[in-house]
Amino acid sequence: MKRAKLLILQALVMVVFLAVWHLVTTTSLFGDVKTTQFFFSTPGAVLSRTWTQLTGGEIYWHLGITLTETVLAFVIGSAAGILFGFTFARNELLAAVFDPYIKAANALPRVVLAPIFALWFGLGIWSKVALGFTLVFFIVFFNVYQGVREVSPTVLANARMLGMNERQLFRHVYWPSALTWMFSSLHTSVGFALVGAVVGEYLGSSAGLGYKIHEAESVFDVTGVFSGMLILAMFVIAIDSVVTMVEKRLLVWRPGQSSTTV
Amino acid sequence: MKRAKLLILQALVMVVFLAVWHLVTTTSLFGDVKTTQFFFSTPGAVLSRTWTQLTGGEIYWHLGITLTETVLAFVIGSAAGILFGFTFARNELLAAVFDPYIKAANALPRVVLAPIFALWFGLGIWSKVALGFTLVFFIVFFNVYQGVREVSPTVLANARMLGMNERQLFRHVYWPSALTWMFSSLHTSVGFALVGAVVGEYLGSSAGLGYKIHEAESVFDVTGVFSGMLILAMFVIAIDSVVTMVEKRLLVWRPGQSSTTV
Amino acid sequence: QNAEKPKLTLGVGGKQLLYYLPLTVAEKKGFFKEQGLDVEINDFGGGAKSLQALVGGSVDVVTGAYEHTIRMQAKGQDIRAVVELGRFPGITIAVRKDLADKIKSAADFKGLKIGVTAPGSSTALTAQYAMIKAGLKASDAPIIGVGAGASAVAAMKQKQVDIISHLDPVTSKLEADGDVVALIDTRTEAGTKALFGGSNPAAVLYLKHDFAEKNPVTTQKLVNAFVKSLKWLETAKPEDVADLVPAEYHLGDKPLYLRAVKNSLESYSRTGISTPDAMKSMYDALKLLDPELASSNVDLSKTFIDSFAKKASSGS
Amino acid sequence: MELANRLHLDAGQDLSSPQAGTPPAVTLGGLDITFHLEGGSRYQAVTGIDLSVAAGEFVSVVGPTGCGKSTLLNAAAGLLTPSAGTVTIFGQPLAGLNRRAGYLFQADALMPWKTALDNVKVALEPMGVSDAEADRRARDWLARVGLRAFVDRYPHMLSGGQRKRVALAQMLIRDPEILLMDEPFGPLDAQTRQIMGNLLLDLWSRDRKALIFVTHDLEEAIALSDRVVVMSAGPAAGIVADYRVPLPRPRDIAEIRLEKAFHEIHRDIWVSLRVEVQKAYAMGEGKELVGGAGA
Amino acid sequence: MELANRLHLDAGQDLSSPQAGTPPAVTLGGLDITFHLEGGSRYQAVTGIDLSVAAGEFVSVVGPTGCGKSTLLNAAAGLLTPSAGTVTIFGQPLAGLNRRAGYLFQADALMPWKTALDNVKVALEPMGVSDAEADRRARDWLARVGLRAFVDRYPHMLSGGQRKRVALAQMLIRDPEILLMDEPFGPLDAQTRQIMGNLLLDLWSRDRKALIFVTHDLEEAIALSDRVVVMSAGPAAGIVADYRVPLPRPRDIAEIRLEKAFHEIHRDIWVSLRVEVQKAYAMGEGKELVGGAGA
Ligand SMILES: Nc1ncnc2c1ncn2[C@@H]1O[C@H](COP(=O)(O)OP(=O)(O)OP(=O)(O)O)[C@@H](O)[C@H]1O
Ligand SMILES: Nc1ncnc2c1ncn2[C@@H]1O[C@H](COP(=O)(O)OP(=O)(O)OP(=O)(O)O)[C@@H](O)[C@H]1O
Ligand SMILES: [Mg+2]
Ligand SMILES: [Mg+2]
Repeated sequence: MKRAKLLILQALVMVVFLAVWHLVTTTSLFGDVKTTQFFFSTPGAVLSRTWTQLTGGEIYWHLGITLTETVLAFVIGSAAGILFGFTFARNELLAAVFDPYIKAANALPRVVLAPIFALWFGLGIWSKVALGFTLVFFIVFFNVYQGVREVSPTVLANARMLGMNERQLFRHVYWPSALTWMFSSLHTSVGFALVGAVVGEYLGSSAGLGYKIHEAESVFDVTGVFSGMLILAMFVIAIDSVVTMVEKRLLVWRPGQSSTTV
Repeated sequence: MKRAKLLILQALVMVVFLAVWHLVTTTSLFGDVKTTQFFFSTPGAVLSRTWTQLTGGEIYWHLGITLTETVLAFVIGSAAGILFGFTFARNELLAAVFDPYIKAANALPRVVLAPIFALWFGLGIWSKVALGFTLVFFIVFFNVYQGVREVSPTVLANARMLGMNERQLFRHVYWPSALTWMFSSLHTSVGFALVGAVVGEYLGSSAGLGYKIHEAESVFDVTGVFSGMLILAMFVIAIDSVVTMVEKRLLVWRPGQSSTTV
Repeated sequence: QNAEKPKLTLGVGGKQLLYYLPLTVAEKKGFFKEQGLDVEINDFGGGAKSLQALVGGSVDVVTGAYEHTIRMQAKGQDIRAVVELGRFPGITIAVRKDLADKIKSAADFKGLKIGVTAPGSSTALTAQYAMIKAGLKASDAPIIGVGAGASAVAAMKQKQVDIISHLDPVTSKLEADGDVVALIDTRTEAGTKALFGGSNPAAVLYLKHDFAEKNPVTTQKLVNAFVKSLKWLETAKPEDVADLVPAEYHLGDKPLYLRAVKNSLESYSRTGISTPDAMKSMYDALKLLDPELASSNVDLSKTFIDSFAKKASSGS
Repeated sequence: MELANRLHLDAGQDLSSPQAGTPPAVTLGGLDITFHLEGGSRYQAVTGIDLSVAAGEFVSVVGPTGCGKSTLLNAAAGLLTPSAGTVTIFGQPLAGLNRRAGYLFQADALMPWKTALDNVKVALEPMGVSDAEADRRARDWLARVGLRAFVDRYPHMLSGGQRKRVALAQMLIRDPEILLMDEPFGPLDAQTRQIMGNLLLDLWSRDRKALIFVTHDLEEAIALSDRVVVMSAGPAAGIVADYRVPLPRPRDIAEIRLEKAFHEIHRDIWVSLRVEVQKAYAMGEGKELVGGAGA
Repeated sequence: MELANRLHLDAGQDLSSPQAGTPPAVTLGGLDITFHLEGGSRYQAVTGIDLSVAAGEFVSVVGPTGCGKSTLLNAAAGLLTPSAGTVTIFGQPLAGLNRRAGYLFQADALMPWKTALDNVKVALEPMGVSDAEADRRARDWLARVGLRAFVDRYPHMLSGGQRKRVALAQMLIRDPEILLMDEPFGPLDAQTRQIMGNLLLDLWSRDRKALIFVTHDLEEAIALSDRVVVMSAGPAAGIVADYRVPLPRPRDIAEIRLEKAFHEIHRDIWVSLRVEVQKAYAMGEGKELVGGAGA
C-alpha cells in the first residue's frame, strides 16, 4: 500500500518535470523555441531516442564499458579510501603530516590531470578508472577518517579492556562504527565514480557512454546528449540501490527512528 | 616543540616528493628526459615559475576571481546542502519520493552541463559558481541527511519531552549533532568547490586560475600547468584551515580521543 | 562612423591554437582598438562550446570552424560567417613512424586505430573522409578521441593509436620528435587540393545573422580588424609571429614553435573571402559523412556573408 | 492481602485522589505493548496494564529487571504507541507527545554539546523565559542538586551521578504537572539519595503534581510514595499488586524507615516482589518457558 | 575506630592477603589525578591515594557521588595516566593498558552492533577460543545472568538492567585475574542483585581473584567484601577510612544482613560516609569553597 503510494508520487514528480520541460521547449513562452530546443531538445525526442537506443544493441556495449569503469573506480576508490581512512585515523602523526597534502590533492582539477592519466594508464579503461578513483577516494577517505574518530570512547575502552588487538578492534569496533559514515559517503561516491568514468571517456577514449555523449555534443545533437544522460541516470539508480541493499543488511542493529510496536 | 617536529616532517615529505620528481625528470633513469619533461616539467622550473607569478601582480587578479567563485560555490552549495539535508531528513516522504532523482542528479557529468550553465548564468563567475555548487551540494547534502538521522534517540526524545518545537529541536539537537558530519563533508567540499570553479573556467571563461591553466595546457606549457596547480593547492590549504578553525571552535564539547590528565 | 556596440564578447575554443592565430594577431597588434572596439575574448574548452555560447547569447561573435555554420543552418539556426581566417583545414593525418613503411595512403587504414581530437569533430570527419575517398567505409577503422593537448601526444608516444588526425601544435610536436610521418597535410594548398579537390574554408568569424543586421558598423569594424591581421600574416615571418605572441605560447620549445608557425602560415586566408566552390566542397564532404546532414538541403549562400570582407579588402 | 490490593486497583481513583471529581492525571487502560523483533517475531512486554494516578499522587513502580517499567513510562510520555489500550491524561486521550509531563530517562539523555548550565537553561526556552532569567534559575537549580561548582562542565566531564543530577534539574526546572522518573537516584549514594528525595518531596507537595517513580530501592519507594505498584516478571508482565503506604505526611525519609508501619509494608511488598523476581530469573534462564517470545 | 582503620591502611597488605609474600594484585601509590578543563583551568579529582588490593581480596569502594571512584578504576585499568603516583600490578609498574584486568564500566559499553550473544562471545576471541566453544560458553553465561531468552537481542532492544547483565557476562566470561567493577548492580532490583552477588562470590572464591567493587549500596558492599574503603568528597578526594569486614566466609548475602556484626560495621561506615556526603553536597552547592576547581 505504502509502496504503491510512493511509486505514484515518484511518477508524479517525473510527469511534472517532463511537462515543464515540454512546455519550455515547445512553446514560445520562455523564449525562442529553436534556441531552447538547441539546448534542451524536447522530452518526446529524448525519450524516443532513448527507447531506440535501449532496444538497439549497440548501446549495451558502451554501457558495459562504462559500467566496468564505474564499478572498478568505485570499488578500488572506496577500498583505498577505507584503508587510508582507517590507517590515518589510527595514526595521528601520519594524519597530521599528510593532512595538507591530502587536502591539496583533493583540490586538483581532475580534468587537468587527464593527460597524465592517459600517459600513465593509456587510453583504455584504466585512465578512466583512475579519474573516477581520484573522485571517490577523497570522499570515502574523509568520511571513514571521521567515522573512526567518532567511535564511542566507552565502547572502545571496553573493547580494549577485553584484550582486543588492533586487528580485532578494527573488525569489532572501528569497522562497524564507521559503517554508517561509510555508507553515507558511498551514496555520494557512486555518483562520482560514474562522473569520473564518463568525464574520462569524454576527454579521450574509443567507447563508453561518455564517448557517445561527446560524439553527440560535437555534432550538436542535444537529443543524443540528453538521452545519454538519461541512460546514465537510470544506471546510477540501479547501482545505488545495490549499495542501499547492502547497507540495510549491514546496519540491522541500529535503533529505528521511532520505537517499533506492533 | 611538537609543532616544530610536525613542520619538519611535513617539509621532509615535500622534499622527498620534489627529489623524486627531480630525479624522474632530469635523469634518464625513467626514460627519455625530453619526453618526461614534456609531460612533467621539472620541480625547479615549476617552483621558479610559481615564484615569478606570485611576485608579479597579474596572478592575483586571476586568483581573486577564482577565490570569489570558490567561496560562493562553497557557501551557497553548503547552505543549500544543509537546508535540503535537514528538510529531507525531517520529512520521510519527501526524502523517499525524491531519493532516486537526487541520486541520478548527482551522477550527471558536470562537464556536459557546462554549456547549459553558461546559457543560464552567462559567462561570468556565476556559471562557475553553478558548477562548483553541483559538486558541493551533493556531498554536503548526503552527509547532513545522514547526520540528522544519526541523532541519539534518547537525546532527541528528551529534548522533545522538554517541549521543544521543530525550530528549537533544530537549533539544540539536530544542528549540533549533525555538525561533525557536516564538517567532515566540508573538508571534502572545499576541494570540490575549487575544482568546480577551475573546471568551469577551464571550459569557458576569460579569467581565473582555470583559464590560466587551460591557456598553458594548450600550448604544452606544462610548467605553467603545474605552477597553476601549485598555486591552487596552496590556496585550498588556506581555505581549509579556516574551516578547521571554525570546526575546532564549534566542536569544543567533544570528548578528546583519550582522557586528558595533566 | 561609430560602432553600435563598441564593447563585445568573442568566443573561441582554444585561443592559443595556431588555427586561430589571426585572432591573437588582431588582439596583440591592437587592430581591434584601432577600430574603436573593445573585444573581450572568452576561451572555451572546445569549438562546440563556443558555438553553444553564441546560440545561448553569452557571446556576440565566435571564431570557429566554418562547418558549424552549415550544421546550424541545417538546424534552422541562422548563423553566418563574415570573414574567412583559414583557407585550408590545417589538419594533418600522420602515421606512426614504425608503421610508415607499410601504410602509404588512406587505403591502408583498415583496422588501424585513428586518434582524433574528439569523436564527431572535424579531425574525425577529415580522417573518415580520406578513408571514403580511398574506397573504404567510414566504420572500417576505430576512431579514438585523444583530446586536444598533451594527451594526444601521449597517446601517440605510447602507441595507443596508429594514425593521428590532428592539428598544430600536436602535429608539429610529433613530427619534430620524429614520432610520426605525415600522409595527408591540409596545412598546405597541395595537400588540401589532393584531399578535397580545392581549398576548403576552415576557421571563420561567425555570428548570428540578426547581429550583423542590427550592428552593421560593428561587424564591419570587426571584419576590418581581421582582414588587417590576415594581411599582416601574409608577409610575416615565423620569427615575427613568435615575437608578437606571449612567450608562453612558444610550447616551451621555440624552434618547435617556429616550425609549427612556418607549417601553418600558408593556410591562413589571404582575402578573408571564401569561394562558393570551397564552401560546396566542404558541404559535400559533410553530407558524405554525417547521416543527419545527408538529407539536408542547406542554401550555402546563407552560410557566408562576403560583403563585409569585400568592403574591408577594398577599403584597405 | 493480594486480593485486597487487586480490588484496590479498581477503586483506586476515589481512594487515592485527594480531590475526587477531577479526572486523574494519568490513566492507563488495558495497555498492551508488543515489540517487533528482527525476523518477524514479536515480544509482548506488558499486557493488560490498568493504572490510574491522580493529580497530587506519588506512585512508585517496582518490579524485576526487564519487566516493562521503562516501557510503561514511555507509553505514558507518548513516546511509544501502545499496541492496545488507552492512555488518558487529565481525562483527554493522549495523541502524540504528552506535553504536560516531564520525563527523567533511565539512560543518559543530556545534550553532550551543552554544558551542565546550558542543558538546564535550554529546558526553559520552550516556555519563553528570558535568557537572563533562565540563567539565574538554572544556576539556582544546579546549586540545589549540589552542582554549583560544575555548571560549566560538558557532560563527558561529569561523573555518572553528576550527570543524573543535571538531568534531574533539567526536568524539575520546568515544573511539569506530571513527573515520570525512571530510576532517578540509581547512580547516587545513599546520602545524596535522601537529599534528592527530600528535594523532590518538597517540590511535589507544594502543588498537586502527579508522580510516577520507577525504582529498584524498595525502601525509597515506600518512604517517598503514596502507593507502590508491583509489576510481575515479563514477558507479558502485568501489575500484580498495588499497595497503599499508610504513613503520614509530611515525612522525613531518613526517619520514616524506623517506624513500624514501614517495616510491615516493606516485608509485604518484598515477599510479593521476590516471587516475581525469581519467576523472571527462571524465565530468562530458560528453565521454564522461553515464553511469549515467539507469539 | 577511625584511627585504627587508618593504620590498617599501611599494614593492610600483610593482614589482608591470604598468602603473604606474593605481591599484591593492584597497588596504587600516592596517586594524584588532575583533569585539564577548557580555558586552561584544572580540576584535581583525587590526591594521595594509597590502596593495595591483594590477590584473592574483595575490596569495595564507597564514597559520595562525584568523588573519584570511577577515576580510580580507570587508573587501575590503565585507561587514565595518573598525574602523579604509581600503579603497580602484581609487582610490575603498569605501562599502558592493564591486560590482567577485566573492567565493568559504569556507563553502557556494549557494542551496539552486536547481539547480546555476540557481545559476550567476542570477549573470548582475543583468547583464541574456537567459535563453537565460544558460542557454547557465551550462551551458558547469558543463562547464568538470566538472559537465556534474550541472546539474539541488540542492546537497544534490552532494558537497562538486561544490558548491565550482558556486560557482566562479557566481563566474567574472560575470567580475568583482577576484576574492576563500577556499580555493576546499579540498575538491578534487590532480588536480582542478590542472585548476581552470589554468582560473583562463587566465581571469586573459586580462584584467588582480586576484586575492586564500586557501589553505592553499603549493605551490598559489606555483604560481599573483605574490606570497604571510604573515599572523601572531591575535589582532591582521598581515602578517609578502610574497614575490614569481620564476617566469616562463605557467606549468603541474604542471610548475612541479619547478623549483629553486620549492623555494627554498617553503622560505623554509615557515619563516616555521611560526613563526607554532606561535605560534598555543601561544596557542590558552593556554600563552602568552590574548591580546587581553579588550581
Ligand atoms: N525496542 C525493543 N525491542 C524489543 N524488545 C524490547 C525493546 N525495548 C524493550 N524491550 C523488552 O521489553 C522488556 C521491558 O523493557 P523495559 O526497558 O521496560 O524494562 P524495565 O522494567 O525498565 O527494566 P530495567 O529495570 O532493567 O530498566 C524487556 O524484556 C526488554 O527486553
Ligand atoms: N574528563 C573529565 N574532565 C574533567 N573532570 C572530570 C572528568 N572526568 C571526571 N571528572 C570529575 O572528576 C570527579 C570524579 O569523577 P568520577 O567519575 O570518578 O566520580 P565517581 O566517584 O565515579 O562518581 P559517581 O558515583 O557519580 O559515578 C568528578 O567531580 C568529575 O566531575
Ligand atoms: Mg528500565
Ligand atoms: Mg562513577
